[in-house]
Amino acid sequence: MRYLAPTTLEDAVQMLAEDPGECRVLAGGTDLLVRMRAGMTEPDSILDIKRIDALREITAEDGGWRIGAAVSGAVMNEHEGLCADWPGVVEAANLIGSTQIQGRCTLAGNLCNASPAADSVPAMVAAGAVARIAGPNGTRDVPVEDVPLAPGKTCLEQGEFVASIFLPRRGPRGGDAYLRFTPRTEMDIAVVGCAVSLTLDADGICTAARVSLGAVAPTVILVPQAAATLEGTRLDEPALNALARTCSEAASPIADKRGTVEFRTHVAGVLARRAAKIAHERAGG
Amino acid sequence: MSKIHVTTKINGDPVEYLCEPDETLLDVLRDQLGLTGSKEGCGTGDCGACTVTLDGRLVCSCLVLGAEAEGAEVGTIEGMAEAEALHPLQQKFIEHAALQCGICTPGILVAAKSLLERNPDPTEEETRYWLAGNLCRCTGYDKIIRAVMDAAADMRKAS
Amino acid sequence: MALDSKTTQDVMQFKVVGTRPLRPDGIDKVTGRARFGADISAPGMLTGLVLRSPHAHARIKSIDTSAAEAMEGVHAVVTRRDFPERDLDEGTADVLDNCMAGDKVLYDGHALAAVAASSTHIARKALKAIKVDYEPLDHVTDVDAAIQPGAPVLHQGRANESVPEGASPNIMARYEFGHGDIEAGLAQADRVLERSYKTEATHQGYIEPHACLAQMGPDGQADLWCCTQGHYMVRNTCAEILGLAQGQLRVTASEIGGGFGGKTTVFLEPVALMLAKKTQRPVKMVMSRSEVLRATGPTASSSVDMRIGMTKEGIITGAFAELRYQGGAYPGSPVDMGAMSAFAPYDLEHVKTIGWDIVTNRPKAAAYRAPGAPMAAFAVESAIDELAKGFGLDPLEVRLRNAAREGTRASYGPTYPAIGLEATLRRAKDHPHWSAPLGPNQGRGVACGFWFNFGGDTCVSLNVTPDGTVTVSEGNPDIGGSRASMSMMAAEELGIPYEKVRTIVADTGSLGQNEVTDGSRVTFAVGLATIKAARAAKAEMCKRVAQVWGIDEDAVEWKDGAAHPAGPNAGTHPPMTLAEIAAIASNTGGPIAGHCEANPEGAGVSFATHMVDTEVDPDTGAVKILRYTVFQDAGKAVHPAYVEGQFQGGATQGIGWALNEAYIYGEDGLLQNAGFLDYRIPVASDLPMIDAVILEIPNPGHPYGVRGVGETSIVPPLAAVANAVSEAAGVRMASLPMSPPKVLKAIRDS
Amino acid sequence: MVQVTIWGSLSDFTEGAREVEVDAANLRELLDGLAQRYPGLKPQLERGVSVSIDGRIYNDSWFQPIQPDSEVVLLARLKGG
Repeated sequence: MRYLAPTTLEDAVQMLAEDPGECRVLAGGTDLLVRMRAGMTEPDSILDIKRIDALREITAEDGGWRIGAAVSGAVMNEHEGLCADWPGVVEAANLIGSTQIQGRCTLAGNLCNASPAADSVPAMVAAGAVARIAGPNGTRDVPVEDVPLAPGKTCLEQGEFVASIFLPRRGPRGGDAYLRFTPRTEMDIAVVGCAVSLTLDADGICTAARVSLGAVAPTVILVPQAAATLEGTRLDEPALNALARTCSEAASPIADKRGTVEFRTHVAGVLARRAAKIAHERAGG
Repeated sequence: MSKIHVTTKINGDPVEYLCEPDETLLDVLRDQLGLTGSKEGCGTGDCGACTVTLDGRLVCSCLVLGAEAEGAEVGTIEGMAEAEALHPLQQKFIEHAALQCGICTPGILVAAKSLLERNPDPTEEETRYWLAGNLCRCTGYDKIIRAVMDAAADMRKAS
Repeated sequence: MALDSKTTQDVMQFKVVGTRPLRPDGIDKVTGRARFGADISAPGMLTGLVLRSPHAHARIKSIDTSAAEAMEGVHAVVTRRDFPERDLDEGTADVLDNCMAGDKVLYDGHALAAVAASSTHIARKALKAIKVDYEPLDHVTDVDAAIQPGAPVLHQGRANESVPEGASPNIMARYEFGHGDIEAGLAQADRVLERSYKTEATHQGYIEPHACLAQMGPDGQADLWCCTQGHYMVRNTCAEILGLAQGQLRVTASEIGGGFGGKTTVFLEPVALMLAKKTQRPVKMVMSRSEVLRATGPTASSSVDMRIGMTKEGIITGAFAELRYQGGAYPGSPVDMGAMSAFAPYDLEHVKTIGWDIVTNRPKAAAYRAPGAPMAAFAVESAIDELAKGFGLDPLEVRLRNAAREGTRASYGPTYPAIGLEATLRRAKDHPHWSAPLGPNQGRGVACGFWFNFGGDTCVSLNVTPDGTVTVSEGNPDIGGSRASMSMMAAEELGIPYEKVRTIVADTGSLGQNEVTDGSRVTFAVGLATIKAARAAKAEMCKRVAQVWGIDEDAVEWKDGAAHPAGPNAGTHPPMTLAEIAAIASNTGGPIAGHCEANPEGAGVSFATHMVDTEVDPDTGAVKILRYTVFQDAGKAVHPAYVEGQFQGGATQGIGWALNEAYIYGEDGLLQNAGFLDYRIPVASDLPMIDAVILEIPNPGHPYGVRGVGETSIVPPLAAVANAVSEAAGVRMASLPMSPPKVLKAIRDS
Repeated sequence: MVQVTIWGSLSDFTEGAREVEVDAANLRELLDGLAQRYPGLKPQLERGVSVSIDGRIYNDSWFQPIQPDSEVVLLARLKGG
């Protein structure tokens, strides 16, 4: 096995393209190293992207924020501007594992792991985040919801990796929130996750919303019909009831060791209602 | 598989070692450098017994490659006391009987120290959440939380 | 060993016992210096790894190790064939079969081969190169399914004589306890509650995986370093399995990173010794967490049917429980302990329990803190709670009305001496927790618990050094601060400061046989032996001083750390301190020591009452523990901080068992949650502070009145939490764990 | 003679009696006497039992004295964690 640690994006792309065997990109390593240890993956090379300065930064761009693929949850949590604009995304990232995991885990890694239960992904989807994918043919931008295709599978082509995540301009009277359900208060995988991002007009009417659900389908899903239940409303009880019902209807979960179909379906609605209220409050509603 | 040469700093001391590309920092610390204070309880980042700091950040050393420590500063439990002087947290852990078997203690101390460096006056809830990644099976956490809060109070008075 | 006929506890004014000194191993443990099982290495050491079954149940048709053995860096491969054919007793034969499968693998994770190689990498590759031809067999993992007609059979003809003809071949033993006439008792009740209860298997969950380092010479002399609750047990078991002389195998116990019963047997040790024998090199073996969960001792899962009758005044008129425990793939679930302890807290005229020991395709159950009792108490205490609340009665008052006292005939037979149950109940009733207000969706639960405690073989050697300090050598691994307690008891007896005594855990070459650190026995039994060793040293010192003063031995008495002249014929002599006596030991007959080798019996039983407040989220079924108080009788708390620690730790393990911990098996019979992510032990943010109230009702069987405290604390919490959740959720929860999906379903179905 | 209470499932081997009498002045004599008088109890006695004598529990001590009026109860061999 080889350990590669390029210092520029160009080198990283070239190394990945030229690697003769299976090469795995190492960002925080909190998934990859666990998988390697369990024998679930035996890469020939590991490409550590943390020595690429550009990927370790959070930079302002077009009123939004570009978050490098090697930026850890802990670093995001300490970034005031990001926390002010996208508290739901930061909170979601901070729900990934323990304080120790926070020191390592990244949005890009959480996305590329392609788990339907990934905590940060619903929040990114609700936020309308876009992944910038680097590869031998240059870079391309893909909405986050289009990156995971199935559990453990992404749209990344051979030689490609996610270099950064872009969170768009928040704008005034906007708010987002992410909630997940876990049996323990910490150190757990989401049994259900839900993120809501919304914008209000000056009268407090919701003008735009995005709602996404985690762990209720093979991938994190964007639920436009749930967003529609909020748009044009003040998030009053009937709207929240409709939101909850729509989210439960949109859920098509499996039963596994972490939860039953019935539980996940019901709790998807419960979390949606609760997350919407938090997002609403954050938007000044 | 050829080994990688790593130059790093551990508890302030310059250290060089050779490691396999897939060897974890925890294995390097324990098996090569004799720093067995960091423990392996799970190998998957779920128990916190291997907690160290990497450039000041709290990490599970079982989820860091030895190669990643190149040019970094690593802090382990072995570097917590200064000569004969225990860190206030170490002293309080003994005074409060905050350990029974003691296997989780090094990881919890490293994590608690990091908490108090960032937040000298944490609430009980903040302390509990910060330490949620450090499993203890003996104590029910009660005396651990009390020891951390008490150490924080003493350190605030001293500073 | 004869017990002390007169106890000193009533008249004794303790100076050291009851204080909270710093533990002797504290600095080592906060600095990372303490050496646990995996922390030692040896020159030329090889790494040993185990190949484990990927099947729940399969016949091993063949194992081909040739490719693995041919690999560069592989020094040995062992399978069951390498172990000598010996005439082992049934229990030890099962232990061997569990360490290294014979003709069948009986559960997912069952060991069937092991390799020793020059690196972990190579050892891993070698495991993959071992070719095993399995014939998969049908499997069963559920305790009730295992006794259905047609269920897959693990062992033919292993049932003992207690099992009736025609019973399921997966039933290994039957137990029945109790007295009176159940039907007559139930007939007197105003209500008879019939309900079934289930609990899932849980793991002890110690944070330190099993680890050992073995070496063996061609002369059969061997050394083993390991983390265990009993290195003498390890020595004896390994010697028997391998055909070694016990005296030739020296076992040294490392610091132990938790055990809770799970390290009272062997898993790796005989295998490591066999690899060391074959390679003539030191071999180190360390389990991964997934190996720990797949292949080391969980406790039994249980299924209990209960019939219990109560008058509207809250008097229990009759109580019957039928308990089915699966103990994994071998006989020996703790159902006998469950059946004996179930109704132990109550004074019952008509009581009966039946216990069935059942095998399934799961790892061999190991002891877990008060083995067998928590599941039984869950059923009993839930039922009493439901009846009490149904009559509108105060659940603490109902327990007081039925509480066992001195003179009560216990449900398991004997008549109780002085016991502390009533005291814990009264203290609970008077505690502010009991009268604190509750909010919406909140509930309060109480439950009682009982445990036997025992003694067992114990050796202590106490040596006085030339400068007048004292060393105590004992043979029981220190799991929760027992070295501090031993030093305290030695200091108390000798009348010297605690700091002058250092206690160590000696290897098997240094002392005689010692029972395992289990049964809450250490502070009781090793403490007793320490006191006796100190008394022997005192007697010797008095003898020496009598010689110096030229008076009779009995004219010298020991007080406050010095020999004093006593009685009319003693004359006047300035007292001689321990240090002064030690300094002239060479001149008065040589080194001074006291020792005690004994099998202390008469450990006192112990009772506890737990109280807990919970809040249930009615929309998600999530349960939050808001407040928790433990009331337990410690006899005499030697080091109260570590007694509190036992109470808090036991309560927390019980909370985990009640809420989220469970072995989850798939249809394929494979364990689905062999890691700390999905085997969910409580984390710091799940819990409030755990208040510990120590009661001291002296145990007449111990000079200071000490009772074991380690185990009782895990008995009540399952039911206490269930009673609180049931109240908060408005629906009775009779199946553990009370995971959110289960609680939510119960709420929505109610 | 000492009266010994045995647990329910052992009464299959004592002609149904839950209380049996054995001539014994100590624990060893008690266990030997039981095995002799009720051979069906032997397998269980060999696997191990604990014995409560006047409310105190004994596992091994052969020469623990037993008085004729002692309360003696046979228990399943205690286990611990």
